[in-house]
Amino acid sequence: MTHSSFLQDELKISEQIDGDRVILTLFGALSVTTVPYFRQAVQPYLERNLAVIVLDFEGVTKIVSRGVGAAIDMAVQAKKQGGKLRLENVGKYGRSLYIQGVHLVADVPELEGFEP
Amino acid sequence: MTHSSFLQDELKISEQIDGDRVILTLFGALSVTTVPYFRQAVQPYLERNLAVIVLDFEGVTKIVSRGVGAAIDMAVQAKKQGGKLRLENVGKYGRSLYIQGVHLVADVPELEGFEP
Amino acid sequence: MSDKSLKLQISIPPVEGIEDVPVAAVEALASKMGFEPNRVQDIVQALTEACVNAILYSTSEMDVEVVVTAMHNGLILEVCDRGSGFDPDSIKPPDFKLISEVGVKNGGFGLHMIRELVDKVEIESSERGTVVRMSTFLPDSTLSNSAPNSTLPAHPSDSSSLMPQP
Amino acid sequence: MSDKSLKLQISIPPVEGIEDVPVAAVEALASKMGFEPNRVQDIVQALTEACVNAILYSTSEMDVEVVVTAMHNGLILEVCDRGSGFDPDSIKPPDFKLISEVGVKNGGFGLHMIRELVDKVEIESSERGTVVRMSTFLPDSTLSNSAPNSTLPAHPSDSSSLMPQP
Ligand SMILES: Nc1ncnc2c1ncn2[C@@H]1O[C@H](COP(=O)(O)OP(=O)(O)O)[C@@H](O)[C@H]1O
Ligand SMILES: Nc1ncnc2c1ncn2[C@@H]1O[C@H](COP(=O)(O)OP(=O)(O)O)[C@@H](O)[C@H]1O
Repeated sequence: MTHSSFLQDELKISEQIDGDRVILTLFGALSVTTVPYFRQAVQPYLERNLAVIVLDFEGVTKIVSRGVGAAIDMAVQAKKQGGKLRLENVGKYGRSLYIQGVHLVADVPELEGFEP
Repeated sequence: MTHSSFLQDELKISEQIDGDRVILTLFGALSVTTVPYFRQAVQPYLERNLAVIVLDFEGVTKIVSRGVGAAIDMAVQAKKQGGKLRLENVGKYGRSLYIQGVHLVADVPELEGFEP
Repeated sequence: MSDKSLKLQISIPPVEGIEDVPVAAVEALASKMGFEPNRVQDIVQALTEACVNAILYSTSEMDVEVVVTAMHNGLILEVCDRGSGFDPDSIKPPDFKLISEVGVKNGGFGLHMIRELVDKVEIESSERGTVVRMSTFLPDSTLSNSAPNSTLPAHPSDSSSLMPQP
Repeated sequence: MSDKSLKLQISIPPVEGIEDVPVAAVEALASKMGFEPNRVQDIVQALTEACVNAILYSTSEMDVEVVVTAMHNGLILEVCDRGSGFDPDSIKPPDFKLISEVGVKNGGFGLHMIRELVDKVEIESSERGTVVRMSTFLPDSTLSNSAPNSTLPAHPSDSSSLMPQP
């Protein structure tokens, strides 16, 4: 595998704090290249012991399994600390999230017709 | 060139008559394969000597130059009969239409920054 | 008008992020073939995972090939790399109980996703490279709509004879 | 991280309507490279016209090849067919005065469109086939944003040395 300067996936995260709740809205690709930034950007919120961390997927343009894996790790960590991770606006990515079992550890919108 | 049963371009046209005006809304591809249908479907309206024939491009998913050529022919015919052809909702196809000179024979929304 | 299958081929260098290009191509093709949006997304996601693996585990600059066979009753995608291969049988499905307790840490979901998302997966791998072959079939109703006189097999289970040979 | 150009290749059979597949691929690539939506649409439209011609004038079942070179400062698309070729110099630009009076009747706009839509067009044609090479360059501002230390030429007029040889 090589890197290229002009085909990089990009991920931007905007924050909106509301009491003991934070909404993190993702824009761009949740891919192999952006996962390290994703983990690093969310970690401080996990460490603050917030009641709810919302990941808003409205602006997500691509998901790879390792990106979903990172969200699972975040949900497990939040749960251990008595908080929770919630995914919103997952849209067409719902099936991929359920297949990876995100719904077992995080709040995810119900998915019609999903048979695990 | 060969044909395939499962990659055909499709074009649907819906009609809305309003006095001596008709709005024809196009859905699908204005491509080499659909141009004959496009010409054939619009011809009866041209023959009715309507004051205005509107082609609404809102639902157009692809344009090729021969499709635009057909619209030019329609505009020329309408003009000869004292009517006119108007194109609406041309969206991202505006530049292609202007490059082919559609604005010389039909009413087309103004295009910012077009230098003929 | 022919029902013959069509073969397309897309070669990409093993570069991070470039999988978007064949994925967009296949998305357009699958939609045009009449797959439902949900099914198109399944195909897109499976192809993304397979391409990401092919790129990630490429050990040279040799191209990754995506071979696409569009058939009257479905779509076969082959993702071929020249990496050093792996033993597909050694990859166990994820242990969701364990994951719920300790998390994921290091990937391991890609092949599971692919298997869940498409109708049929075949993997051939050796030290000269890997081919992941993913087949997705159109539902019968779509077939009879678009070609009422078709004599091609419509059931996935009937279709193995349509598979291209590696 | 490398500035090296990337080469992708898409082979399609000469079948009506299949141009949507390479077009979707190139649309995704051009967007990702940082072309503005208008410019992406210009590239999409030019590639559509070139592919339609390649398919239309193919005289055998041999594949049409779309060779894509993504460079730091732009995109080169080559559409190659095995048709019987033509003399590009014999194709005159459309006579808009005449068209306004009598209409179009039989096409003849494709090459004109291509020439207007992209920055540079080169056509090589013989009885063995045709290559239409279309180059589109990124504006300087995009370049300096994404790679401030770039030493690649940014002006279209400087870039002929970056062209792949046929
Ligand atoms: N194309 C490939 N070439 C070589 N090894 C592969 C390939 N695809 C998958 N593998 C192997 O299979 C393992 C599981 O793959 P996967 O389920 O996609 O998860 P991940 O890639 O996230 O580890 C990988 O860790 C890798 O060792
Ligand atoms: N790839 C090609 N192979 C052979 N002839 C071509 C090719 N592209 C264009 N031509 C020739 O050039 C002419 C003009 O092409 P174009 O401007 O695209 O208009 P149209 O295809 O609608 O006639 C065509 O009529 C054809 O004779």
